[in-house]
Order: sequence, then C-alpha cells, then structure tokens
Amino acid sequence: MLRESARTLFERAGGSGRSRKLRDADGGWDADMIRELAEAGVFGVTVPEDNGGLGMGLAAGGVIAEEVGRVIAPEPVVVTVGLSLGLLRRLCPDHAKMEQLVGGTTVLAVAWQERGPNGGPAEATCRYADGKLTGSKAWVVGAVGADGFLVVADSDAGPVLVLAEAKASGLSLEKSPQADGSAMGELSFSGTPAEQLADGAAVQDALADAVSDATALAAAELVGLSDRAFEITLDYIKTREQFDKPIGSFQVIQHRAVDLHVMREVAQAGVREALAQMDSEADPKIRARLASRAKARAVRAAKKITRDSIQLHGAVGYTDEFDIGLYLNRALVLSAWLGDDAYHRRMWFDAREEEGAAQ
Amino acid sequence: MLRESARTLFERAGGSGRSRKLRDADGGWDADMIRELAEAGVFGVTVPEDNGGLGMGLAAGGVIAEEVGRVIAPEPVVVTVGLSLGLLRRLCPDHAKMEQLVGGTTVLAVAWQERGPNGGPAEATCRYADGKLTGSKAWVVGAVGADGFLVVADSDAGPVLVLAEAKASGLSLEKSPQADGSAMGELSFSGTPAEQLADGAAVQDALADAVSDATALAAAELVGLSDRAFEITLDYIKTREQFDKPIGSFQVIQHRAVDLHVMREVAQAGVREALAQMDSEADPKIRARLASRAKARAVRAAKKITRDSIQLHGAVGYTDEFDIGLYLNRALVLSAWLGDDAYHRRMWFDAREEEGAAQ
Amino acid sequence: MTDWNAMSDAEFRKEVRGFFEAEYPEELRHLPHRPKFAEIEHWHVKLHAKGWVAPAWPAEFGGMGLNAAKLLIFYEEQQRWGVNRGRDMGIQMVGPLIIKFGTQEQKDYWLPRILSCEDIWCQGYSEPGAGSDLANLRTRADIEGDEFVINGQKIWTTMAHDATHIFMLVRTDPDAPKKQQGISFLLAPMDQPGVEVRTITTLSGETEFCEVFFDNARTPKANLVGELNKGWTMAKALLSFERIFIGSPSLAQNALGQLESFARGRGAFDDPVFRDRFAQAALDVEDHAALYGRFADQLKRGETLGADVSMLKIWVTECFQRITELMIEAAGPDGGTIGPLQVGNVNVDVLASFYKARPTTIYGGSNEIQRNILSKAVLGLPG
Amino acid sequence: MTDWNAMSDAEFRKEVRGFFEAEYPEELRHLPHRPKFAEIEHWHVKLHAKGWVAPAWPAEFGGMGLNAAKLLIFYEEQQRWGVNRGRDMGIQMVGPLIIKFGTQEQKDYWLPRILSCEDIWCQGYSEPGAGSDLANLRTRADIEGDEFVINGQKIWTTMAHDATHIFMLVRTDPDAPKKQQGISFLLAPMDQPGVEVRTITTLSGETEFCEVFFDNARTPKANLVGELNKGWTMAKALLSFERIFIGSPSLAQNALGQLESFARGRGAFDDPVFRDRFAQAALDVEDHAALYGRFADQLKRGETLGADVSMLKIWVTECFQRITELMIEAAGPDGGTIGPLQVGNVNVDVLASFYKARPTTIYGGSNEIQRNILSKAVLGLPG
Repeated sequence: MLRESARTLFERAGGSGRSRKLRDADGGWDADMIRELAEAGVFGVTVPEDNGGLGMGLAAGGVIAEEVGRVIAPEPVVVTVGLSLGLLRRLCPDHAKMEQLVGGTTVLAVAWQERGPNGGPAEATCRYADGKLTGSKAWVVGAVGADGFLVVADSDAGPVLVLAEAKASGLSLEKSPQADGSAMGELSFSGTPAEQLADGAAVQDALADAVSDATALAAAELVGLSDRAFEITLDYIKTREQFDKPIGSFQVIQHRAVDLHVMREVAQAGVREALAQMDSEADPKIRARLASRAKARAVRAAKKITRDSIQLHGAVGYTDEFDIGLYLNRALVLSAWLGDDAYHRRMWFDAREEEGAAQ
Repeated sequence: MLRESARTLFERAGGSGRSRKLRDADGGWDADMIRELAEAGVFGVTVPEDNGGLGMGLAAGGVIAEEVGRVIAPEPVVVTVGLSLGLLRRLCPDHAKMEQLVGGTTVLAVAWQERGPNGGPAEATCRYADGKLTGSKAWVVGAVGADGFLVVADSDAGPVLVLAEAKASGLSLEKSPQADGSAMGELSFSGTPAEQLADGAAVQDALADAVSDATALAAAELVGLSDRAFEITLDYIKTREQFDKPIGSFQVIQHRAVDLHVMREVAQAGVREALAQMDSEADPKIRARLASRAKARAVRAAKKITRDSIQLHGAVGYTDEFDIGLYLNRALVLSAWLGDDAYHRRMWFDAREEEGAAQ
Repeated sequence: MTDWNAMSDAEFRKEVRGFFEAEYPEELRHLPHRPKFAEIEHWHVKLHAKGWVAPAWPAEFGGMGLNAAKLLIFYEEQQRWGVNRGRDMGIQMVGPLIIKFGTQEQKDYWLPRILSCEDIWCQGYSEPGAGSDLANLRTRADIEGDEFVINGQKIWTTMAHDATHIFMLVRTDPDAPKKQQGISFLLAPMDQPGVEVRTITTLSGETEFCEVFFDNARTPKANLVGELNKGWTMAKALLSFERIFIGSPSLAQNALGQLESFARGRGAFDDPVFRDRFAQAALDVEDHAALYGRFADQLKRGETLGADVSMLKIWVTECFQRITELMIEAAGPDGGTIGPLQVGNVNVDVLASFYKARPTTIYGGSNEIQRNILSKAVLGLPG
Repeated sequence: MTDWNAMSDAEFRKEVRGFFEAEYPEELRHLPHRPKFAEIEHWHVKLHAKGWVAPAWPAEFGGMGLNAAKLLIFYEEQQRWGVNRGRDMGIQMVGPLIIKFGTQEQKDYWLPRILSCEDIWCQGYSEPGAGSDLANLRTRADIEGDEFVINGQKIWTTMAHDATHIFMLVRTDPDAPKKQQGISFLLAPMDQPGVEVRTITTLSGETEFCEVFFDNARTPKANLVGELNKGWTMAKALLSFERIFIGSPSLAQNALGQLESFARGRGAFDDPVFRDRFAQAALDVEDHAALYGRFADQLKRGETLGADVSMLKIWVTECFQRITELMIEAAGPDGGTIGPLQVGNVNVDVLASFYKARPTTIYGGSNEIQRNILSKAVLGLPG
C-alpha cells in the first residue's frame, strides 16, 4: 500500500527524469513535491498518531526510503524522517515545528558533527550560551534549502538541542558541491540567536537514536537505488548488441548480472530485516548495531552494483545522457553520508563484542 | 641453465608422480634425491664458492625453489638453502656441517619459534646452559628425517645458536601431520646436550636474515607451484567436455582462466624482482620488507589459483586421483609456513613506514 | 496418530527439540563425516519407534505428514542440535519418488523397507561424462524378457559402498531425438555380480564417494518407476524442496560459530584486519539468513519456489568457503595442520571445515550452472 | 642531428629530465584534464623548436628516431614530471600510419603539419554500433569523381571539437564477405559543412569526448592511406606500441601517491584495516611494475610484443580503480564531494581520480574484450 502510493507519486511526478531536471536546475528540491509527500503522510510515517503522524515505525519509513532511492529523488525525506523528526519526536513532541515538518511546510537540517584540523571528523566544540551559538558544524545534509537548523551544541548545562533559523544573524553557510548535484553545508555561527529545545543527557540519547534511524533509512534508500540501477542495467544488456547479439547473451555478462542480482536481493532482505528488528528493539546500542548492519550491507551492494552497471553499459554508461551515471553519483553521496561500509562493519563488530561482554 | 638442469633432474625422477609416491609411503623425502640435488649444487647455491657453494645468490635459489614447487617435491630445499645454510654461512661458515649440508649428506632443521598457551606463537623461553638445552620449540619444518637441529635459545650470554643431534638424549619430537603428507615437528628438550655454534646479537641478526631468505624462497616455491597448477588446469579445461564442448570454450571459464594466468604472471614477476633486489641489498630490514612483498604476493596467488583450479576441475578436482589436489594441499602448507599473505602485508607496511620515518 | 500440523509452531518446535535433546546420542552430535549405517543404527531404531523417520511423507505411508512450515522447523532443530540426517537418500529421494509416481505394489513393498532401513539407498545420477550436463548420461538399461539389463558407470555415488539398493537415471531409448528424452528412473539391488563399487578417495583422504560399475547388472521390469523414458521430468519434479535445503544457512552458520570460538581462543580478534573480515563474513551469513527466511515464508504459505531459490545456494556456499578460509588464516602457522587444533577447551578441525566447504560450490549443480539457470530463468537473459 | 640512441640510458634520461624540469611550464604539470591546443601551445612551440615533438618518428621525418629502450625512458620521464602528452593523436597515430603506409606526397604534405600542429588530429574509430565490435562499423565512404563522400557517425572521438582533421576507419565496400574486409583508412578535414561535432557530457560533467556526424562530407581521394579496403589490417598493425603504453603503471602509481598523501593527511593510516588495503593496492602496483618491466625489456631487446601484453592493461586499470575507491573511503564523509579536498598543504581531488579510473576498463578495448583475446590468443582456449 505505502509502497504503491509512494511509487505512484514519484512516477507520476516524472521519476528519475524529474530528479535529473532538478539537478540541472540548481541541485535543490521541489517544494511542490515536499507538499505532496507530506499529504501522503510520508514525513510523519514514524511520528505517533497523537502528534499528527502515521505512527507506523521504521520499517514503513524504509519502504518510503526505498522508493525515494529508486527515483533518486533529491527531497530530504531521510533527513526529515530520520534526523529532524527523529530528534523532535523524542525530545519535544509538542513543539510547533513538529506539525510543520510533518505537514511539509518547513524543512530543518540537523547539524551535530564538526570538522577537525586534518579535515576529518573531530570532537565537537560548538557552544551555546545566553541564547546564542558560536562555532561551526560540518557535513550538514539538506542545509541548502532548509528553513532552519537543529544544532546539537555544548552549554554550561551540558548538551543542548537548539533551533536556529536559516536567516538568523551571524550564521553563514558554505556549500560543498556533491556528486549528485546537491550541496552539503558547512555552518559557522558567531553569536547566532537560537532557541533551546532540550538539554541534558536526553539530547545525546535522542541524537544517537535519530542517527541510527537515519542510517538505517539511508540504507533503505540505497537498497531502492540499487534495485532500480540493476533494472536499468538489465534492460540495457538485453537490448544493446555487439557481435550481432545482445551483450546479455554473453555468459560473462550473464554471470555478472546474476551476481549483482543476488547482491541486491541479499541487501534488500538484510536491510528490511534490520529495520523490522529496530522497530521491536528499545536498547539504543542494539538499534545502532542493527543500523550498522543495514548500512554496511547497503553501501557494499550499492557500490558494487552501480560501478559494475557502468562497466556493463560500456562507454555510454560513462555519459551523462544515460541515467545509470545518476545512480552511481547518488550512491557515492549516500555511501559517504553517515558512514560507509568499512566504518559500519567496525561499528557493528564493536557493538556485538560489547553485547557479548555484557552477557 | 640452472632452471633447465633442476627441471630435468626432477622430471627424470618422476615429477609430481614421485612426490605422490613419497606421500603415500610415509610422507618423508628421498635420500637419493637429496644426493642428486647436492651434486647439482642446489643446496650450496647461495653459499660462497670458498665454502664449497656456487656463490650465486638468492635469485638463483629462487629459480631452484620454483622448480621444487612445480613438482611439489618434499625435499627440504628451502629449509636447507634458506634456513640451515642461511644461518651457518652467516655465523660459522667454517663449521664441518656446512660441507655436509652442501654435500647433501646431512639435513638440519631449524627451530626458533615457540608455542604459547593459546596455541599461537609466543615469546621464546627455551634455555641453553652448561651445554644443555631445556624447553620446547614449535613449527619445525623438516624435523622428521633431519639428522639434527639448529636451535636458537637464550643463555646467560644472550642468544645462542646451538646444534642438537636428532638422537640426543632428552630430546623428543611430536609430529603434527600436514595437508601435504609431511609432518611438522614440535620439539621438547630436557637437558638435551647441544653444541654451541654462535652467540650474541649476531645470532638474532643472522636468524632474521635467514628467515627473510627462507620466506622469499618459499614464495618462489609457491610461484612454481602456482605455475604448474595452472598448467594442469588449463590442460584439463581444454579436454574436459560438457554440453558437447570443452568446458574451456565457455566464456566464464575462459575469463576465470585468464584471471588466474594474469595472477601467476604478476606473482612470478613480483617475486623474482623481490629476490633479485634482496641480492643487491644489505640492510636486513629492507631485505625483510622485500621478502614480505614476495610472500604476500605468492601466497595470495597460490591460494586463489589452487582453489579456483579445484572448482575448474569440478568434482574430479576434489578426488585424490587428480594431481591438482596435491597442489592445493602443498599450497596450504607453504602458505601457513613463515607467515601468510595477511601477515606479510602487515610486515611489509610496517617496514615501509619505518623506512619512511627513518628518511 | 498425532496431527503435528495442528500444533502451534512454538509447541511443535518444543516437542522436536525436547525429543532430540533427550534421545539423540551425544557421541553422534555434529558428526564431521557421513556415517555408515551401523554407526547410527541405534539412533535410527529410536527414531523409527517414534515414527519420525520420514517427516515429509504423508502419514498414510508412515511419515509425519508435516507441512512446509513444520518441516522447516524440524530440520532447523535437527541442524541446531547437530542431529545426523542418517542414511536418508531413501527418505528424501526414493520414497517421495515412489509415493508420487510409483504403483500400489511398489508403495507396499518399498516404503516400509525404507522406513526400517532394511533397504539402504544410494543415488545414481552423475556419470564421468555427465556432471553439470546430467542429461548426457550414457548408462543403458535394455529390456530383456522380464528384466532390465544395465551397463555403464555412475560416479560421485555417495556412500554406495554402504548401500543395498540404488535408484538411478538410465538411458532406455538411445535414439530419442533430444538427450533429455529416453531417460528412465530405475531401482536396482546392489548385491549382485554385475555391480561393482569402488570408493573414491578425496583430496582430504575421505572415502564417502564411490564409482559404481554396471556390467550386465539386472533388475526386474517391475522396478521401473513411472513411465518408460519419462525419467528426466520426474527427476526435475523432485528438486523443489531440495533446492531450498541446499541453500540453508546452517553449514555456514556452524562454520562461523567454529571460526568465532577458534579465533577468540587464538587471539585472532586482537587484529583489526581479522575483525573486519570476520564482520564481513558474519554479516554475509546474517543477511543470507534473512533472504532464506523470505523463501521459507513462501514455502510456509504453500507457494511453490521458483528458480530464483538457486541464489541461496550460490551465496551460502561461497560464504561457507570464505569462512573456512578465515579459519585457516586464524590458525596462522598451524594452517596446514590436519586434525583438531586445541584452543582452550575447544577443538576445531580447521582443515576438515576447509575441505568440507570446497565441493559445496561443485555439487548439487555447480554454482556456474546455478548462475546459468538464474540468468535465463530469472533474469530472462537471452541465448 | 643528435643520435640519441648512441647515448647511454642514464645520460639520455638525464638529458630528457633536465629539459622537462627546466622548460616545462609549472602550471601545466599533472593537468587533471585533456587540454585544448591553445592551452598548451606555448609548450608545444618550445618542444617543436627542440625537435622533440615526435620521439618515435625516424629522424628523416623530423622525429627523434628513438629506439624502444630510449622511447620508454622518454615516456617515463614525461609521466614522472607530469608533462602533458599534448594533442598527440597526430604524432602517435596518424604520423606512424602515413610513415608506414603513405605515399611520398602524403608524407611530404602531412608530416610537417603534424609536427607544427598546424593540423590537429582526432581519431574516428568507434561508432554507436561498433564499440567492442569495432569491425561492425557502418560509416560509409563512397567514391564520387575525385572525392570520397562520407556518411555516418563516429562516437567517443576524443577532443574532436578542438581538431582540424580526423583520421578514420570507414566502410568502402559494404558487400565484402567478412565485415573486417571492405574497411579503409581515410583522412578528412573537419572544417566543412558536412561535418558536425557534438560534445558528450560524461557523468562527471567533463566534455572531452564527442560525437561526429558526417552528412555528405567530402575528402579528396588522395587522402586514402594505404590500399582501398585494407584498413582493418593496417589499424591492427598500429597497435603494438599502444598496447604496452595503455598498460603502463603510471596512472596507478600517480593515484597511489595521491592516495598516500591524502590518507596520511587525514589520518586514515591510523586504521589497520585501511593500512592492509593500502598495502594490498601498493603491492599490486609494485608487482605490476615488475611485470611491465619484463615486457619493456622485450621491447628494448627489439622483440615484438605478443597478445599477452594485454594482461598489463587488465591488471593496471583494475588496480587504478581500486586505488581511487580507497581514496573515497579515506575521504569518509567527504567521499561524495566534488573538487579538491584540502589536507595540510596538499589538495587531492578524490572524485576526479575516481571518475578518471572508471572508463579505463572500458576504453582501449574493454577488459572483457582483452580477456577474450588472452583466452584465445595466449591460453589457446577453444571457441
């Protein structure tokens, strides 16, 4: 049901062709689509019914994310469902922004990581004091086009979650262009006014849980992306002829296609199972382990499927004219976001050891 | 020249068929073959001419080791050239055992590693005092059939190299059966009389260098083994028919064969280059790095080639009747000995870092 | 007679688990080799008394009559406790064949003897020239009076040296236009002058496989199952359950468990590179199990499995091989050593696992053949 | 005129290195893209004045006349210093073609213009239906009076939008019994109404490749090189040196160097798993270089290279891809970011390297085609 309606919505809007147009325009997203998605209940899928959502759970969110991935839609579905609503529904479910996010009338990006001197991730030092933010945040997905930012910062009272409007004074946004045409944001705050939404240990807990949600949903998005990339490639090798027959009749091409097919099926089964298990699991560490399982698998499959798809397309796969390159580029971005497969294998193993030691 | 004479010698003696017979008999080696090899100068290949050898160097030793590998000969060529003569020619080139080793009238195994409580390698604790050895040594290749043991032990004067005769009192030998029909030895000494050959830091240096030699030669042996395993497989897929044509006419089989072929060529080139560079290199650390490069490559190639060869043979590859299984089994033993590919990649990287830091 | 299918899954699982844990002989758990019948006879007697020899057979023929859901639970528990499958070619292959295609006389005569293991069966499919290309088989059976006269050779016949009977595919019409035609299903006694069995030694020294030579061996015409020359279609019809069975995660899961205890004992987890490769293998098995579950659910819903079930076998056998390769790596300098390696109070036979994993990508239709099948039947690729 | 071949290898290397280091413009070192001629013209002028534009051509035609050994040194130094190859299709492809198969008139007219870059060439081989299967090409050239009239389409024509001339394979006899027959080698001017060039945008947004459309384009009959309908054999004869060039370790070595400085800057070497994968990649490149050296030695000894040289290309392009994949991994959360990433005082454009590596397994005969060739020509496999 959910899958069919999401698929219909995206296909009717133009499928991956729409995504290509948005990329060629300015790399942003489509406000009308945001509203349509909101009307279909997409953003509120994991929000309790009492707060205006569908109250369904992460597995249902995964179904939607898969459909987003299939058409490589640029709208911030995972950012909203996983991160911004993931934080607000846990920390301040009655805040007015909840309704706006669920209703698609606002988009908030979430900023919690910081860049260190060697360019990689570092300890967070961004401060919140006297209602004002000072410091910087990196790798903010959805920053361009967002109406505001949910920022996790330090304060005298410990960690806080604050809300800064996009147009707030002392806020600057540097754009870092991404392979898929989107932009990642680096935020700087110098005495930027911001509203405190929550504080204390609950903020860290909610952040960890929201990041797990977003990680698992990004995995689902990669599963949908891989699924469609493989379909496109399968169609291509059935029709493209060389040596007077379809290249898909060569055994080497056939076996490679089979390997990609098996990989996407394993990824789909594994990621869906992980999301379903997260829905029946309260322990944040176990949820993080399940999210790592999902992302490790999805990234591995998506990398292999999109890269091999280019090879199977041959020279045309390397052109912008064919859609398969869009899938490769989107896979690059989604793989890097929230940790790649090597990173999540490490997280998964460490979590498993910790659980084993605790028993 | 060297290659041709070694190959002729082994082929005339029965090639891999001879090796199979020895395995089926008792897993030992052939004393006549040892003598023939000695007459051909094999054991003295790296021994200076002044000490009765050919004075040629490690690359020449590698040529011989490749031929040993091609017929999976069980004779302790690498043990003798790399380890026992590797130690003696560096520490006591005038000792009477030198001539016997070069002449093939004696075989000495070298014992320096020890097994820890968890079954893996551990700090060495074997002691030499008052002319007697106490302790134990593990992973002694060529122990069964050796006339004596060169043992590296601790003493009040620091590390020593001592010689214990195989029949010495208080020496016991436990055999650990290997995949290729050979046996690895675990030695225990309780007051075993032994002759001191050398002491001091020179012992550790010579040991490190001899282990590098043996490691590189074992790599060459694996190269020869891989080369022959691939030839056998290539012949097989040209003749074995399924679906009314040779299986080697299926594209998937062809491409896999090509990949194995490329792998063996890369391995051969890389290992030969590493050995040649070791010959013009005095720094023991750089020699160790080159040996690690060789073994890492050779093990990786041999594992892949022998395992895929079984698959390409299909069911018959899994039988003892076909020679290819002998190559798989020998590759298992040679890969485990002196460190596998993962181990040597680590050693290689660490050595490279150290050289970089020293510059 | 108990209607097992009427039980809840949980109840049934408890029942099966309870019986295995209480009754299965400890010394037979997780047997590393295929046993001869004599070695497991005492267990077979217990199982027979319980009426549990043939879980999949309809109750009217002496089976448990389990539906697919219950059957999976039964096998899961069997694997979990390390219960040997016994000499089950009769149960798994011949019995279903006779039940589906046999005459009333064949059912009455053969089925009780299978259940009691009075007859012990082996399977004669592969031949030296007919492995991946099974339809190429050449062993002939010619009618002479009331008998078939069999000439030819079978190979890879598992445990033929401990079997009383063989069920085989034979060529009964050498002139059929396609080689898949003219093949029949025949039962034959092994204990006769025209049958010679030679064991095959594998590269690890095991002797589970045999060659079987037929030199004017004989079997009554009554031992033809199904129609003459229709054996190929029947053989394919038998494969449905086999295909998910061969793709079950159990072998890989067991190997992973062994790898983990061995690696822990040896300290291999101190190495982050090893941890990464272990994690990859463990996730490969975990995600395979999720996919397996999807197919098992299909069976449980009473659906027939399509050709895509082959992907389970491809994935899991290659996982299994990688896991055993990691065991060798974890063994370090002992990686070439035959027999159990002790770590703490665990014994792990690293090479035995490695060898066991090797032929899994060859037998049951090699992984290359499975990829051919998926390519055509599932992906619809041409040629 | 200097006889470079008479120099020792070391002397010659010193000479070449000295010239590049002294004269090559710093801003053109290690250019990440293929330049238009205008961008490198000032360098070309220097090179031309020195007489070094065509290292492989015989001295009588204005080349350096280098033998294989010296030529390899020249290219090694070029790559080492990051000297751009320039718009060298004329030098590498057309010149040797004309020298080997051209008439005296063709030599006199074209060769000086190639050296001076008065003419800038592009290569018209591939077509939409003739990529891996090049002999399938359909672009026709029909004789009308003193001219060939060309109709059809070429694709993947590198830098056609910055070329004055195209050398192309065209079909001159559509009725030839085998498609490899009836193909000819033709030179044609680009600046005419019947020729239309469209750039192709790649997935990374580059526009180095073009489509070239011919609609009754014309070229004099005198621009046929070699015999009519013998173009296929000539094209193959040109490939010998190309085949080792495309398998040279330089791309992978450069990428490895970039990976190392990037990984060091980002602290990726703190992770033992990354170290292991880096070590594997580095050893893959090192051992490839050893194999490359074996083939280079063959050339230096004056031997012709066999089909087995293809293995260099297979190995090194796949290495190159793995190295750039490791760069993305080392970039962590920046792995999807376009443009240079700063680490310390180094800038590494991770995605540019990744994109550059992608088509290397496709162009120059895809790696699948190379494997087909090796399988048949080197391993002697049937069918």
